[in-house]
Amino acid sequence: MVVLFAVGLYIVLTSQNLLKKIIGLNIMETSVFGLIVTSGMVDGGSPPLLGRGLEAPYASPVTHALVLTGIVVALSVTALALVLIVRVKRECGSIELDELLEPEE
Amino acid sequence: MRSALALVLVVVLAALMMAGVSQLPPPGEADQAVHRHVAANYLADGVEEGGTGNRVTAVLLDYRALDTYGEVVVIFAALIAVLLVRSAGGPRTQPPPRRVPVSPVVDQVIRLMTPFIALFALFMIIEGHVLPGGGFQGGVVLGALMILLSLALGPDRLRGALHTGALFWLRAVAPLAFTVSALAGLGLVGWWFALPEPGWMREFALVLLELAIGFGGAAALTGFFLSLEEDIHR
Amino acid sequence: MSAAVHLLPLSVVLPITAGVLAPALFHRRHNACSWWAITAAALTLATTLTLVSEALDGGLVRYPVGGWPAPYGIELVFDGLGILMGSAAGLLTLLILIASRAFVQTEATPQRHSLFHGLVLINLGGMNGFLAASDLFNLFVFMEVFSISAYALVALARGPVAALAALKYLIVGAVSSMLVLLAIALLHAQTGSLNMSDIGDRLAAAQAPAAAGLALGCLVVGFLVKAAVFPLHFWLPDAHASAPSPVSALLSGLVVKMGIVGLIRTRMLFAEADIFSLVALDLLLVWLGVAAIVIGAVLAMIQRELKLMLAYSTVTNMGYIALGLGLATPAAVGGALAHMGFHALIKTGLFLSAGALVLSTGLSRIDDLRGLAQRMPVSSAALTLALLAVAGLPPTAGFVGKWQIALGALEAGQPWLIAVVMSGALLTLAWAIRIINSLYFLPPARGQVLTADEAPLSIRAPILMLGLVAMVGGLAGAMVLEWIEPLSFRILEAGHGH
Amino acid sequence: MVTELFDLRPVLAPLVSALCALGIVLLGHHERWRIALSLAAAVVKFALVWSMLPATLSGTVFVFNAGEILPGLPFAFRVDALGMFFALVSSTLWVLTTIYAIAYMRGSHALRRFFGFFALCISTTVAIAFAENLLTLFIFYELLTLCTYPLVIHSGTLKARRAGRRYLAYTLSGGAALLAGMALLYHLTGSLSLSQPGLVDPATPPKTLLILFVLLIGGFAVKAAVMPLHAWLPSAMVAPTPVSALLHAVAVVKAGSFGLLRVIYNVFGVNLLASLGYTAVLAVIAALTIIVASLMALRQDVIKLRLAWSTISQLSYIVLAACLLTPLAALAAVIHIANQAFAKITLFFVAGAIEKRTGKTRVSELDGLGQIMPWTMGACTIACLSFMGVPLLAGFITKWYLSAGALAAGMPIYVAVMMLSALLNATYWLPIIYRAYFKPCPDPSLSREEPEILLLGPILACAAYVVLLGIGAQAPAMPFALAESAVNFAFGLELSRP
Repeated sequence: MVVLFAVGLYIVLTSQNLLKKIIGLNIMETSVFGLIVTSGMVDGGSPPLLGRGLEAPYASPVTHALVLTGIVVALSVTALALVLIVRVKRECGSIELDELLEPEE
Repeated sequence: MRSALALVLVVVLAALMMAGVSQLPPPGEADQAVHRHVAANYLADGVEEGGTGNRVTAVLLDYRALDTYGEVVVIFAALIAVLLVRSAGGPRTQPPPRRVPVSPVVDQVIRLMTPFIALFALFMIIEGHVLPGGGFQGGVVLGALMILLSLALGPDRLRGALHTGALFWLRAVAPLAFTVSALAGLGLVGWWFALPEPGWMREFALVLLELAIGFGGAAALTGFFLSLEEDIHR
Repeated sequence: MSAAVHLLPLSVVLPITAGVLAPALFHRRHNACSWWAITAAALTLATTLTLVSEALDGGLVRYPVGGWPAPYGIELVFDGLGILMGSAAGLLTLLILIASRAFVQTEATPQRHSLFHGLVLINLGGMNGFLAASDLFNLFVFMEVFSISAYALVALARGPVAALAALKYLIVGAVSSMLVLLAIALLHAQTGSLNMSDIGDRLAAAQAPAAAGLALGCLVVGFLVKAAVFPLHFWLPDAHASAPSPVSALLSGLVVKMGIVGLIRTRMLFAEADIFSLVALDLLLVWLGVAAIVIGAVLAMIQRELKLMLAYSTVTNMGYIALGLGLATPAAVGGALAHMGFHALIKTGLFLSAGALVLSTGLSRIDDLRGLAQRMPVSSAALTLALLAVAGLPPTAGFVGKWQIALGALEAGQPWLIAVVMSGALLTLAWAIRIINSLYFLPPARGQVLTADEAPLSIRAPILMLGLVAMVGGLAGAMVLEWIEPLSFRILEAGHGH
Repeated sequence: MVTELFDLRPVLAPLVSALCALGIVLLGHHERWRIALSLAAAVVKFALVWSMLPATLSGTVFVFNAGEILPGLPFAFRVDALGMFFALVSSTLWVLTTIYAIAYMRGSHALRRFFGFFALCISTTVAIAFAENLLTLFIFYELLTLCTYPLVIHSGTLKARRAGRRYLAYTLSGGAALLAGMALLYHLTGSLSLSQPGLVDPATPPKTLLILFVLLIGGFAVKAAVMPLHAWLPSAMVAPTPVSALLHAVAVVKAGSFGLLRVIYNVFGVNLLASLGYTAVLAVIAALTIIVASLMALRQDVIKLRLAWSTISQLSYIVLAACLLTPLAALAAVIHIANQAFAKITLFFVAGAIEKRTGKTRVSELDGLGQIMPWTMGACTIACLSFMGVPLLAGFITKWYLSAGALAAGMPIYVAVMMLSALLNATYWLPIIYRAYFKPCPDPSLSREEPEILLLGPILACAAYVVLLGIGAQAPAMPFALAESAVNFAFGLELSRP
């Protein structure tokens, strides 16, 4: 999980292309979600479904709920980022950071 | 030079995190903190209080209803943000895009599969509180279906089919449904976001919420796709 | 448990529902939408104020959501921070909405009005929720609510600059959110619960100091980014300068303060757990504060654009607040909290009046705005009042915070900090005078005659009110400070009488 | 003996001219209103201040408390003897200066702004005089700086703006030092009140006392133009004459020296300072300033610059007298505030009249003016003689008491300094008189004709007052008695004078 987080962060920091930055961001997000879910896992445990004849030990439902919400949040941020990238592409012609920064400096 | 600096920073951070994470209780053991405390309580409550088999849905919609409310608001905010931020409107500069060249085979398969996918999505949403599944997952499947359809039939026909006014209401259905149920909770049980007493009322409320979240999610996904698609071709 | 308790979730749900309904109801009738938004904001303010009166005499207002008690369900708590920042958020969002009636016409195309108002209301709901959250994950969710609306609002303005600035803000914001989420994961893995005070009690039992340390580190860095404290502030100037003025007022005045609120919540959590002493954290805050004050002021001085100067001045004032918190003496923390409230007020006045000038002249560089006072007397007067306040002259609202932090520095035995506080004030005054100079005393440059006419009443009324309140705010200093007294003590000991 | 009496007048006096300033700004564009308002305000203020004189003489002290701005710091006014003295001098002179300004400024630009700030300026001066604690004093001290800034750069030329910037730089950094000192004082003693002869408790460690002394004195010294910090005064001469008259004879400079007296007598208290010995150092600095400034005045050919340098040296008289810490010297210090004010303002009026009437601004051009403007030059001669310390004139009394005080303090060296400065004064005042009377007027076109009555009136009034002060020192209604009671209060002893 940690390695994944580090890789994602590295991409976000160094990549020139805005799209790659967003992909890096997503990698980081998945690594955090991975950590949350695994922390709630139980060896040989069954999904927390009562009344279906599955017995304890159950995996912790709280972590699953957290991840669900987290994924939705990550999705929305990424969607907004993509739309912004499309807008930058249309209005500046390119999404390479170094080209973009020239005209401004 | 910049990348070297970034590399050093990331390596240092990774080392720190490794030290931190390694101290965590090893995953997989049944008796460590995560399970004992809050989770155990949710599990122990069992069917009679939670009213649902799927404890995850119980946690989502009952114990931590505010989180899910926040989440639904986030999705909605992202949707209207996308609409707000989209590059300026104005007429299409290029001619209407010819459809993405989809081979007839794929086209037929999509048309064939549509009803089944829709059914499966609905099943996931409705049965969410018993079997694994639930509002969001169902919503995503439904959204994916919409995108497939627009690929097959071409976005304009899809967009035409949904009257713009209705589109807005459809998008707002999820947060509104939640607010209504929260108010209902206040009215009936005396606390915001509380679910009515167990029994058929709670089942009904849960299904209602799941449906709302499902359609809200689907509307959001289609909204994202349509505006992106429209921008790219503009 | 009087009925007023039920108002707490209302203060969160009401603005959000109004925000959600706005695009649906009004995507055709545009100006009706702004009235809808203004009424919704006014109602939220009323709810918050009743809550404030309830909290002032009744102490903490607790609300278990959905009926489930604390560690299992989510609990909303309305404490000192809620009083201070909740009322500020409600009042200022209302004023910003009133002022934005004129701004939005020019900035956004008609059909986007309803979207703009929707997002602003959702932002307000998100902030109210963030202030009341005492559950860590709930804090994160509401943080995302108001962050996403903030990212979008920055990108409202046309043109590539705004889009790029919004994207930069988004990426940095998303990274900081991920850090916070990582910290939540770590804390949850160790203690199993998400309620902050509950985590605090159980953290010691978990005997995992390195993991707790890492969680603290992630939380602090995450919130420092959101609060734009010095080294992590680079996203702020572009975002605030390119955003339309009411949005930058919202951002500088309120959203940035939420980062500080997050920092306070983290400090309270870890102080309660007291696994390791927080001296390192305080020292970090002090040094970051000092750096922010000096560098923010210096950068503000060399700017040519009016709104960029105001953006850098936000960095300076955030530095003051961080410094006050870092000193961790009752006076300093009281000063920091007072400054949070007062600075929100002043900065909104500053950005709105500056926006009024930029809106009617279309020019944003200081040299182009020369001699504008004759053409736009009211907005220039409001801007001058707000500038004097941000510089922290005695009777103004800005003075209270600086005075208390200087006293706190003495109490903490660091007299050299007073020099920093004073130099910050002097540098701010330097660039403030530069603006006033060009507005009032310099003849229009290159003889171009400024044809700008005075801003419409819907802008002039709020900015004049903000200017006057900022100018005289200092006189209410004693009252506000003793209002905050219990809160600063609670923050310091993270009082076990939670 | 001191009975505290609650009264509204101490607030009304500054309030009156503040309201007048507001009135002028609002409806000042037509001249009739502007003159009427300024004159009315001047007279009302004059009457208010004088109405309080008999009560203060008999020992009752008027107090007005408007509640606390910051914990432990009320916004309050207190009319004690020293405050009354300063207010008396400034309000009397303000009436004369307004009359003079109306005549002098007729026809120049932006008069509405000029008179507005002019009135505001004097209201802050009187408020400083009546301030009960250092915080209220500091509020109006900073406001004074901001009100005089537009007056200094009134002409709007580049030179004026640069002078204004330098003026601001000096005075605001002085203000910052003062604020730091106040913070330290509040930290040590918990209050900033000026109502008792000594606030600081002698037990505090000497090192902090030294820092406190340097900060407070440094803050006020800037405005009192003590040598190292005086550079702003000559450059501020670029302002129109009534402004430099008001600035350098009544308002700004005197506020600085008044503040110094407050710090020495009310904050530290005489006996504490005697034990500490810091004032000896300050006395040396003041003496040096007197000598060097007089030498500089010699070299200046432009009348106004010569007056400026002479002001610097005169002000250090007050500082020197205060630092000798003996009752007699203290009396000299307080009296000199009035003597210097009246004499210096006469000279400024004369310089203004000459410039207005004949366009001459340099000393070398003054030949033969005695014939052309006998009355004006007559007043000028009286003022110059008074500076030189000729008996029967105001200047003599200060020198007399100062030397007596110096002897009492066992420092004869300062008597020598007095003599040397009298000599130096002679060297730079006599040439003016000599040129005016004993040199034929080179320019025949100038007919014998006095400047218009509105200018001449104030000149003669001031000159007459200088003479009156000189002769009638012991007369009952004269400010002398007031000075005595101020000194008694400071030294806490009963002077045997009836």
